[in-house]
Amino acid sequence: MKMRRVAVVGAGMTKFVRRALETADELSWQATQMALDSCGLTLDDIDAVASGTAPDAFDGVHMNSEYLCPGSGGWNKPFIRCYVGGGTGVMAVIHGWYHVASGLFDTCLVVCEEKMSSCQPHPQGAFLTIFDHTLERPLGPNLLWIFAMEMNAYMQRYGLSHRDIALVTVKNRRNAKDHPCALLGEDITVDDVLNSEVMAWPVRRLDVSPISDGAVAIVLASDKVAHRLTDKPVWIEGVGWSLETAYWTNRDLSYPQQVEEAARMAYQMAGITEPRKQIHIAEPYDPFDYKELHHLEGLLLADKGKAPEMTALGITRRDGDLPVCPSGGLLGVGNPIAAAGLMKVAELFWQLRGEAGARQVPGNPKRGLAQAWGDLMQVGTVVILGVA
Amino acid sequence: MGLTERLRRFDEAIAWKGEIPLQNRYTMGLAGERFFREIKDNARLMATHCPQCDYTYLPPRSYCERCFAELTEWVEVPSRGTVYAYTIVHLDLDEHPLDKPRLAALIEIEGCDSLFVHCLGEVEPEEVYIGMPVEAVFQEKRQGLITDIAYFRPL
Amino acid sequence: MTERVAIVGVGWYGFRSITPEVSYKEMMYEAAVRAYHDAGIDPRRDVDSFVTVAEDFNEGTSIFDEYTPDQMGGVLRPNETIPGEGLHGLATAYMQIKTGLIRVAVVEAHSKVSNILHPAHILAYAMDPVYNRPLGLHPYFIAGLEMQRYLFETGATLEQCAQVVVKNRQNALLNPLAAYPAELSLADVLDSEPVAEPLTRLMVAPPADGCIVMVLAAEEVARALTDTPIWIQGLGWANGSYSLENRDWVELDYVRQAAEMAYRTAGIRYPREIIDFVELDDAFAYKELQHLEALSLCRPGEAGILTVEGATSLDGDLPVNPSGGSLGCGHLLEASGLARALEVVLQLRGEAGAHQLPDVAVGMAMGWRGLPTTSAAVAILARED
Amino acid sequence: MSEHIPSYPGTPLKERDFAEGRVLHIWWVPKADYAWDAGVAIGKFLAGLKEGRILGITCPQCHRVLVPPRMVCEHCFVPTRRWVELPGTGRVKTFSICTVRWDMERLDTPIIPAVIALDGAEAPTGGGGGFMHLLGEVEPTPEAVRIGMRVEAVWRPAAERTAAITDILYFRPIKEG
Repeated sequence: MKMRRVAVVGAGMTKFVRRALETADELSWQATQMALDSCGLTLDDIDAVASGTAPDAFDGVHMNSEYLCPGSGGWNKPFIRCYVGGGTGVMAVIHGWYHVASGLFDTCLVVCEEKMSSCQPHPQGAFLTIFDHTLERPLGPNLLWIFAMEMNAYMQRYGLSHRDIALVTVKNRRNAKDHPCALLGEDITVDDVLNSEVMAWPVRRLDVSPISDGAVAIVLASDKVAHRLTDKPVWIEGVGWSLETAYWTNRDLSYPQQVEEAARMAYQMAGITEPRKQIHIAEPYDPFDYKELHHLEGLLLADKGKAPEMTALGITRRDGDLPVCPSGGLLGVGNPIAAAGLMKVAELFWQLRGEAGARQVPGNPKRGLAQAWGDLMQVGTVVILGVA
Repeated sequence: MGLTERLRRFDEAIAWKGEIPLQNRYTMGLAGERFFREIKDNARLMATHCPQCDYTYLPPRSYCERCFAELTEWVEVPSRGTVYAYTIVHLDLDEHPLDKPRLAALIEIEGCDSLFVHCLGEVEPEEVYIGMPVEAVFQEKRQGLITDIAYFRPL
Repeated sequence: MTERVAIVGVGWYGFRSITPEVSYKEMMYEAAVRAYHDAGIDPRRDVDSFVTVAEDFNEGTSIFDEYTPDQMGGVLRPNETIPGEGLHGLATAYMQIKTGLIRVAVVEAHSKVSNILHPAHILAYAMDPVYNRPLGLHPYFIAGLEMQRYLFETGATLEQCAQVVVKNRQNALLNPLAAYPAELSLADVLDSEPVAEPLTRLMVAPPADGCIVMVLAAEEVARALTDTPIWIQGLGWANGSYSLENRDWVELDYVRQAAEMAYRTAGIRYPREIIDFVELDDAFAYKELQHLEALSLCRPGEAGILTVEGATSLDGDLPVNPSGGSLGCGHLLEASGLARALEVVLQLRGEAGAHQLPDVAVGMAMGWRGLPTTSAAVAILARED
Repeated sequence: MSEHIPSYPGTPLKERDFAEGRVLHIWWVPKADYAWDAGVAIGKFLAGLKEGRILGITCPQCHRVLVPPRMVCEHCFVPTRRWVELPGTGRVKTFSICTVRWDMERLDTPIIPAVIALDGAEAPTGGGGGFMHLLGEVEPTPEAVRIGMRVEAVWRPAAERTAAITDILYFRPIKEG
């Protein structure tokens, strides 16, 4: 069956900041307004809105999408929020994709927002309650635990050193220097990472992306409308999503199987048979440095256990054979959860149109992949974008 | 096939208790910051106006939810209006009956398209009616919060 | 891409005021097994996508979507959670199938509201944190205000609102799923304790636990699976203004928009002539009247009169909430709209039992997300001609 | 964008803007208390813990012993049956040494969360049973703790147990030999 084609035609974002003056709703409006302006549309031109935001505990509003609806352009429109934890930012694009691909709508806004600074005493506190209420929360867990345990399992399995992994933080923070919205663009060294304080061994402070506030929005349009709006539509060629069991303690944590499932689904839809040749830019989810590596492997863009080597060889640098997180990623730009995932899709949009300015990947890239991940190490969400 | 085993006795049913232990700190936002400063410092209500939709927002919005325009036109509006709807609330948030029921109201403020949400005071429930003129009573000590308005009372 | 979409399986658990005998996972599993059996499918083999509807603070868990796949049979498959009304979940699965990428999708929504110890505090947490929440009012105040203005604008009466309660709880007497069947008088309703006047206690739909699962399939698959597909003829959903200050308190523009979209997608010009019965949101008694009017099934101010005349009763011209609605079945939080749709499916299949309506071909389900939202969704379902 | 857009919105604040009154703000504490029904599987598991027993349940199709127990095998989607008592020994599947609390307050003494793969719950199909708990009676250093290390449950005294996961105080290394 031939599917209806859907393009990204506009994008906008706020700065990612540690704590914003704007309300969560105002942040959404700022990003959405910019996305509309970027393709010359007004709210009247929008048929529907797909919203994404991660746990309500951050913004501090129950049924948070209702609160965010006006700022997301949802006044008097069909409006649905989707939610798969950290995977939400990319899932929202998939969510928006089927609004248009279904034939029900010709245009759809995708808006993701997170205001983590509303959550006190520390936004990490929200993560206590992602654990099973009866069997895990009484142990007083935090999010670092599961990342640290997954990182440890990954390192042990392939005999990786922390030094191999820290290169990711160094690369992404350097890339972020060229991103006008970045929170942490700077030059640091591997030793800076290795000498930063231990949070939950093996995780150190600089292995982790920063808590942030921010919003991102993109505009999707059907084939017909997209051609009317722009001569540079960026097509959604493939989508995939998958969710692993919640019984994470029963799983092999050294490999993200759910990311592979999502990637295979997206590759199949996009007709991609050799991802390493056919994907020109990758924006895998990098809330922690090892996650970028883990995900490159799950996306079949690196052999199992070999992503660190790719990184060390410079292949994943912005001017390498497979630029990875040229935006600066979550580690460099910041991590307002759902917004950070959508930022990756916005980055591909700009890169594939050749509009990424100082961050532009050389060589006219034609196809890119964005991926997010979340929950108790369960979610894989993948979107493949391409230009003709 | 559903569950192959079920609880047989009441004492087998366990409920595990817990909470979401959080607190939140909210900023007032771009428009809210100015709105609450005006209440705090000057005991007056400021609204924003959307020229395109000819709609005046109170509390003010930094953007128009209808057309998405940035709203930069601020107008002072009177702190009085008329009751659009009211209700006598008998429960507190713990679902306990209130000793003294509270009067909540939607108030049409002159010059505004929004309806202001607040409580009524200095009036008995049976005296309130739709269309009743009311005015805001500001607290003496104000912190920049919506509760700096103590209530609205009959004019 | 133009293939039709049908509901080919339904399952449920509950509805009861408390369900201490099962965890939420076990409750979902029971409903899912029933739905898969009904559809004749194996979720591990036959389902392409799982859509669950849930809200973190209703569950007491952040990122609740984590805990959805196992008991649905969805592990390592596409799963997505919609924090919305149950019918938003239905719309999501519908859109997925319409793309052609997904052939069979499952929708789930549930309520374990009995596990929430301070429900009013949770609802209050949904209000604007700066402008409204600090007033510390029980969120029912919003319903009290809306009801009072509705009565003022339309001339509807307290007795008409009370009649909705009497009717729906009476309908529930015939529905084994219902948690709150009762034989009440108008005086019982009117004299019950006031909560946010003019709203009284019995005009508020009491909460219930329960779960609904539905299996949706593309036309070709649907025909292979069942002789009684229930077609999704039209769908619509819309939001109004979130803010209490700027919303339309009388017209319910969001319900009107959702209905218009549903009628448009179903190709219906004169809904009253096509729709045989309606299951709609009655979280508060006056809402049934207000929603009937906003759905353009009668004129403003007419719904109460029709109710008192019996037009919306089981044997009336346009039966409304034959299941008993939320007033009779219990309010299932975000699963409420899917509970309404479940009743529509059972009626259209002729499987509604003691409260079966004769000769029904097209039914409508409508859901509202409840206080303090302006978010509604509508589905128009039909049996094979 | 990027090259076309001169400036981006978003107004950063500093923590001291709040402390020094430069930005208005309001606090709220949600009253979010719950009593979650444990149901059949977890109810029985908790009751077992009170008696000092760790219970798993078997999938009749893939023959895994599932811990934590559940009434459906998520891979086979068949109801589980046959409860099994496990010996309370196992190996460390992975671990961390954590120096901060859930709200990011620093801890005086690091704690060692770990995933314990329990003996008797590791089925031939892989991915058997086990749960997260803490390690004790071991130095909180990466040198002293290792993946694969054999451990055993240390129970709270019977009279103090409350049918909770914390009825197990922690797991400690089994002295070899």
